Amino acid sequence: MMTMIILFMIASILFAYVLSLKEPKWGAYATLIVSLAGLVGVSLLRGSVGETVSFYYLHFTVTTIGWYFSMILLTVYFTATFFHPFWMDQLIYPAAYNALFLLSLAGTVGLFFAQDLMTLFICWETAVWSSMLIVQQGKSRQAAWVYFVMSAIGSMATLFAILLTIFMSGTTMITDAFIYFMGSPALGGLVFGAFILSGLTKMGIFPFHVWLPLAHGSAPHTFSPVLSGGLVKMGAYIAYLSVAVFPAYQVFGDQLMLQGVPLPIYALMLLGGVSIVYGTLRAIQQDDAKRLLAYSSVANGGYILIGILMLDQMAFAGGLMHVLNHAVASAAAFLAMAAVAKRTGTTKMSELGGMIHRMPVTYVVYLIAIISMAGIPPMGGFVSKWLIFQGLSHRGLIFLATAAAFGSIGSYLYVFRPLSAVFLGQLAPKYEKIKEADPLMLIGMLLLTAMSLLLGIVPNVVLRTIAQIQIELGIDPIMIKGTITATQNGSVNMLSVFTVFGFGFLLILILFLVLPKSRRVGLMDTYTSAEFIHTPELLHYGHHFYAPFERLYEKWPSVLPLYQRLSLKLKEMGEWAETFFFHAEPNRAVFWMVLLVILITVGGAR
Amino acid sequence: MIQFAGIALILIGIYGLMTTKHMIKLIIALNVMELGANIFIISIGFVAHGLAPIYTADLPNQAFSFVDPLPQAMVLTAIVIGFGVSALGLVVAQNIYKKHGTYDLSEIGGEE
Amino acid sequence: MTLMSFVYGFLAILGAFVFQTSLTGINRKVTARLQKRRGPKWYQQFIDIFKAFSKSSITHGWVYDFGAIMALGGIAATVIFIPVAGFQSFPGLDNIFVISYVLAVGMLGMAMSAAGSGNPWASIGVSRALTNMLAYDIPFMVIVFTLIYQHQTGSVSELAALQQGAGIWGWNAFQLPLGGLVAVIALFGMLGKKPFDSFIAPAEIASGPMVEYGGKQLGMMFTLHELMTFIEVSLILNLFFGGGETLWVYLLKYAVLYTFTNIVSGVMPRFKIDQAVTFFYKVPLGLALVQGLLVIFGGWGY
Amino acid sequence: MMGSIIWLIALPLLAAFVSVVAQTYQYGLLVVTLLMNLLVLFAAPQGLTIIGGYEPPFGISLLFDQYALIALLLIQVLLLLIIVLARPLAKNYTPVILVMLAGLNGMLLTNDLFNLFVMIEIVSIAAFILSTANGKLTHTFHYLILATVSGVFFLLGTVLVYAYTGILVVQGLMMRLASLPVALSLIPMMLLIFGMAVELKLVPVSSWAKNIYGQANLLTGPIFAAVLAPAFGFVFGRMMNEVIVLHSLTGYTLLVMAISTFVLGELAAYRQTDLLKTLAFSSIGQSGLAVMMFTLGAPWAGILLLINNALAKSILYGVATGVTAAYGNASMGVLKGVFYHHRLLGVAFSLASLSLVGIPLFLGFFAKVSAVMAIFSTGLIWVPVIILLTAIVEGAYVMRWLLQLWSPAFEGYLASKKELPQKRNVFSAQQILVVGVLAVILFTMGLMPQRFVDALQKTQPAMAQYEMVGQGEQQ
Repeated sequence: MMTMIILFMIASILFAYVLSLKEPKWGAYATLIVSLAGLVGVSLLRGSVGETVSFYYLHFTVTTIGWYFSMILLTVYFTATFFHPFWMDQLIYPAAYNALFLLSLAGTVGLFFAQDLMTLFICWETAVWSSMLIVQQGKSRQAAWVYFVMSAIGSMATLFAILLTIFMSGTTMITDAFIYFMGSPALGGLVFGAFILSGLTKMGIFPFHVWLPLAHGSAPHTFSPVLSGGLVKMGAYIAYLSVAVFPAYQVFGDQLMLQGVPLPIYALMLLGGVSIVYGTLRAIQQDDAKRLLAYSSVANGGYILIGILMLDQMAFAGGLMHVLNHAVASAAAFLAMAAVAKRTGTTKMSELGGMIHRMPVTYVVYLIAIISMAGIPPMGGFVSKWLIFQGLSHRGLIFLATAAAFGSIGSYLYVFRPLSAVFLGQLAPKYEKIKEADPLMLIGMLLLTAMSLLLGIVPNVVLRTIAQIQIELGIDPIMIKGTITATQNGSVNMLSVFTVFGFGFLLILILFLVLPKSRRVGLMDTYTSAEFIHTPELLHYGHHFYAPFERLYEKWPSVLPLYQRLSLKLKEMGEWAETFFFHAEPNRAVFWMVLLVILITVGGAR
Repeated sequence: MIQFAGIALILIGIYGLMTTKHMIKLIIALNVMELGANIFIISIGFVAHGLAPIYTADLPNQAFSFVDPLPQAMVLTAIVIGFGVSALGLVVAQNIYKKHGTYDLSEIGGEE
Repeated sequence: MTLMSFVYGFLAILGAFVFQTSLTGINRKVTARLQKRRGPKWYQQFIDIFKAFSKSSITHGWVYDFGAIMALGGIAATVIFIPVAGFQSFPGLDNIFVISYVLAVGMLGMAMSAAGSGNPWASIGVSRALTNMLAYDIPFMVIVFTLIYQHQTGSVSELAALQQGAGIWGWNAFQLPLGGLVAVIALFGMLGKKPFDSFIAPAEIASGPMVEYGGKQLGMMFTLHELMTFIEVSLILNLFFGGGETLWVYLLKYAVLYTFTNIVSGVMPRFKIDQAVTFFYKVPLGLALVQGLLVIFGGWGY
Repeated sequence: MMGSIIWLIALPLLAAFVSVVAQTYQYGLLVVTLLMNLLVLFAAPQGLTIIGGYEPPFGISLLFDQYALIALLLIQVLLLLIIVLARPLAKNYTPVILVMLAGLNGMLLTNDLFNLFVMIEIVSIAAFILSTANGKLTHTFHYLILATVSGVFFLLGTVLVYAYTGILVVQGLMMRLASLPVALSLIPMMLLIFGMAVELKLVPVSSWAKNIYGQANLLTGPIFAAVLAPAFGFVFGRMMNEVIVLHSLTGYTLLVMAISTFVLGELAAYRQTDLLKTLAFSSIGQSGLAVMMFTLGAPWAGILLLINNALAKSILYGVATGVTAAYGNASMGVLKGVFYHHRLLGVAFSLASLSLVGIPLFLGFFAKVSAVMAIFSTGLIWVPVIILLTAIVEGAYVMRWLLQLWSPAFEGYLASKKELPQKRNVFSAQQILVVGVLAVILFTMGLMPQRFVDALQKTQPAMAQYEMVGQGEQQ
């Protein structure tokens, strides 16, 4: 089965490429069919956990966690492909786009099923560079470049850790190799820190987040959902490996413990907390909807990191589930923005408005997505955030809990921003004529919407898999009884919550219908304090939505300039080297050579 | 003694290479350096009161007092190579002169 | 989950509405007395609401109505979750996070409906309301985290029950005085009472999110406001003032707490919205963190 | 008749003389010679070939083993492809290329230290002449002076080795030298190292490479970067295996030189805005990495790096010089988006640059991994850190170029066909085919790295005794 999937993937990459050369649209449909086939194929692997297959120098094995992550990724990839046929004319290399899309898909799936460390790294890098080449077909080359460089920082650290591990332990198997560090906290700390770095960069954890808004904001609209919903989650898998497979809690067992968390892990969690706060604050500031969503990915990456690093009954389950919830919600939100951009040509919130009157289904998709993203019941995002909160308050990690609370409430602010500025408010006359997104696109988006809703109402479907992962890791599994999700310090029945919510809604709906019917008036027919304004754009509140709040931190330094300065410093060092050592004068080189000869001779004579 | 002469010549050559930017002078300095190296090599094979390394009838009387022939062979080759390089260097220098009207590298401006 | 649960739920909504609306009416009189006025009749609030319901109204599109329904529906559902004197229509759904997040559905619906009206004043009001929420909720959440850590339960009714039986000193407000103070300050923010009422600010942004409402939508917003007040005051009551052993004790405590906020509010000036944020992040958040650290690392409260 | 390895040197020399006379058939002669050399490579038996009947240590002998085979094969194949690629230019330089080929083959085969010096000088002189094809004579002069000075150093080193040991046979010379007192062996070793440093482009004597590589044309670029550079690398590898005894002083100096070459070369490449200059500094850096590997006693990693670099650079230089010639300039602004018109060249270029950086699925990755693994076994954990940090810089500039070359779009906008540069003719179909063949070779090697690495690990000469830096003096 596994072999078939791998061969199918490789064949389909070539097939999609050749087909796209002939006619880009066919290639786009090919990506749709291929990713659907991949989704079906991988979902069939659920039963064959433990099966291994070697493909040349790559070794794969089916694990529950790998299956779980692959399903998430494939879902996101699959739904994004619904948009492909409509975007082929915007790309200058459509064939390359389709082929690289499938290559990155193969890379990510391979990553989750990797059995040995080399396979892990190879798949990781393949996914990175292929997605980088896709990002460059969007609006910005700089963004693709920053994406690659930041990823490279993480990848190289991880490569270092992997090679050191292989060298030290003598085995490449992921499950066996890390055991070596049980007795050596110093070396283990080095490997742990280096290994998780690629996960941190990929998830956009605080000082490494700079690529994320750039890349997500300027990637082709069809690929931003994959970046945010899919590829970022590769980082979560690395975080999982470095805390669950790498015996981090045992290795750091004799370190300073803070509420049961060893200091190195706590430090990483704090970084996650900083990401939550930072991502939230920056998201509130953005004017471009995609950049806003990108910063929200930074914040949500923080939740996932904290959750996974807790490695306990509640927050760990929450972290893993949040991977899915955020993937689904974020992909849906990005896709909705893509649909808007397809019709209007922009994602700038200050230029849009009133889209709900032209694209109501897209609006609903976005609404459900942000409800889930903000962690409001009855959508999936609530369950995972709730589990993380319960876990944090159980351990008494108060600073992280503060950050989590801030990110949670802050998310109301930023997710409401596009809702209000893009979909609600005044409709500009220039968008008077636009139509609802194409039905094919709507199918893709509505699939995700349905998933968000289902995850919120019956989260136990997913939590069952997570509980199994927890059992495999030997930690207390999350408790599931029917529709009740229970933890040590609280339980929730999402189906009941949904029912009660529906009941309340129904009551009020009846009340509303019983009361006298309202008269429909235009949007411009509003109370304006006796001012007469006839331009809808002027009546649209889209600029600096949270101006008073933004003013409080607008002068805070940004991180990107630090990296720019570093890059400049490197260039200066290069210039320095060029002047000193690569100067086009024979005399200097002779001087250096003679100087060294004399130094060595003198040194040797001593 | 002769070794020191060789080393001195090498050092003089290096001094020239480090200080001048005149192409002809650079080639001269290079030649001085090579000369020094050659003298040094010869000195390696030198045996006081040694004979030419040719087997003759009265060989048994002078056993173990040959001059080592190998360094001489090396020097011959090295001289030829040095000659080739100098010739090439001079041609290059002359062509540069034709193009730029000067032998001084600093006047041509090495960068671009 | 039986049919009776739904009936009880409906009665809870109705009861909360009647009780809180009467209390609002009484408090309008109290405020008036503070300002040396006579004030309206105690049932004036009912009159206002039912008058609004009966009037003809306008709508700015489906999301304007849908948002209002979603807001009031969400808030009504939240009322059902609130344990009143230990009684719950649906047992087991009173997790503190569930309550505070279901509350957000109502908030979101209201914001959506207001922004959907196309009136920029409404949007400004919404932006201020959300900012205000970001300000007061963080210190409150920190205290909630502390409570859950201390008692190892997230259930509101259990937390309330744990305080009972030891008299006044058993209340969390006295067990954790800093936390209690923070919670009361946060309550002012939640209720939009002065000094944290800038999102309504009738003088500058024409009564905030509500600016565009009239007729039945306005009536629904009034109802929503009453129910929301009930939820918020009940939450603080249950978490910090021991809830109530019986319904009457509960309602009495409730009335005292609400009237207290109203009286204090009556003599307060108003923060600008960014001042409110700065204030909440300086004083209450600091106090909450100190309280939390004392509980977690200092073992206070065990 | 063809069974002797000596034909590898004799044939090109003969052809060189003939080519001077028979001017019309020059190019054909070159191709035929290379093809015959390939035949000889496969026909000749491995082992020691003694010339003129003098047993070593008295006569000159040629050592043809697995190591030499790989080096020779690489060089014949690459040179063949390069002269087909740069046919119009190669025609004018046929005798020089033939002499250079003889010198290269001799350099890789010879088992005599002085003979090695002679061959290096022959190759150097040929390289000087070849570099005049760039049309920048001052740079040739610069190169000439430096290479000759280092040649003198090499000669002195050779002579001192002879003076102390009495033999010049490369194979096993290390054993003799190791038994010398440090005070004696230090200076000849140092002189030999500096004798090679210029051709290896080691800092601080690599200044010539910037301009020779940086203003190369379709002929000189690939030949310098893909033929000469690996050839000298292989020779250095042989020297490290068989001759040079590293003391802690020379060892650390060499290591520091190699590391700084790698780091500074890549940093200088990072700031370039000229494609050819970037590639020039990248060549300098890569050479430093390979030298590092040989220094630390990991020849197979060094060989892998050399092969990867040679193949990648042949493509990169081929495409870069071709595109530069067609579009008039190698600057970022001019070459923006050119690959839109030249898809196949672009794909080959991308493949080569990904492999150069060491990105998985390509040969360069396995080279880099074996390099790092080899260094771990020496116990120097900080060296891989430097290598991997520098690899980030390397990846950064290579990717910057790739992105610019592929995308004609302005920053902040989607690409549209309006911004594309005017299409110019870069390569004929035949030349594109050559680039394609090179790319296929590189890609195929990346597909079967394990087999390849295994084969390379066998090439370590059995008698080789590595001297680890930091493992103390060998008296």
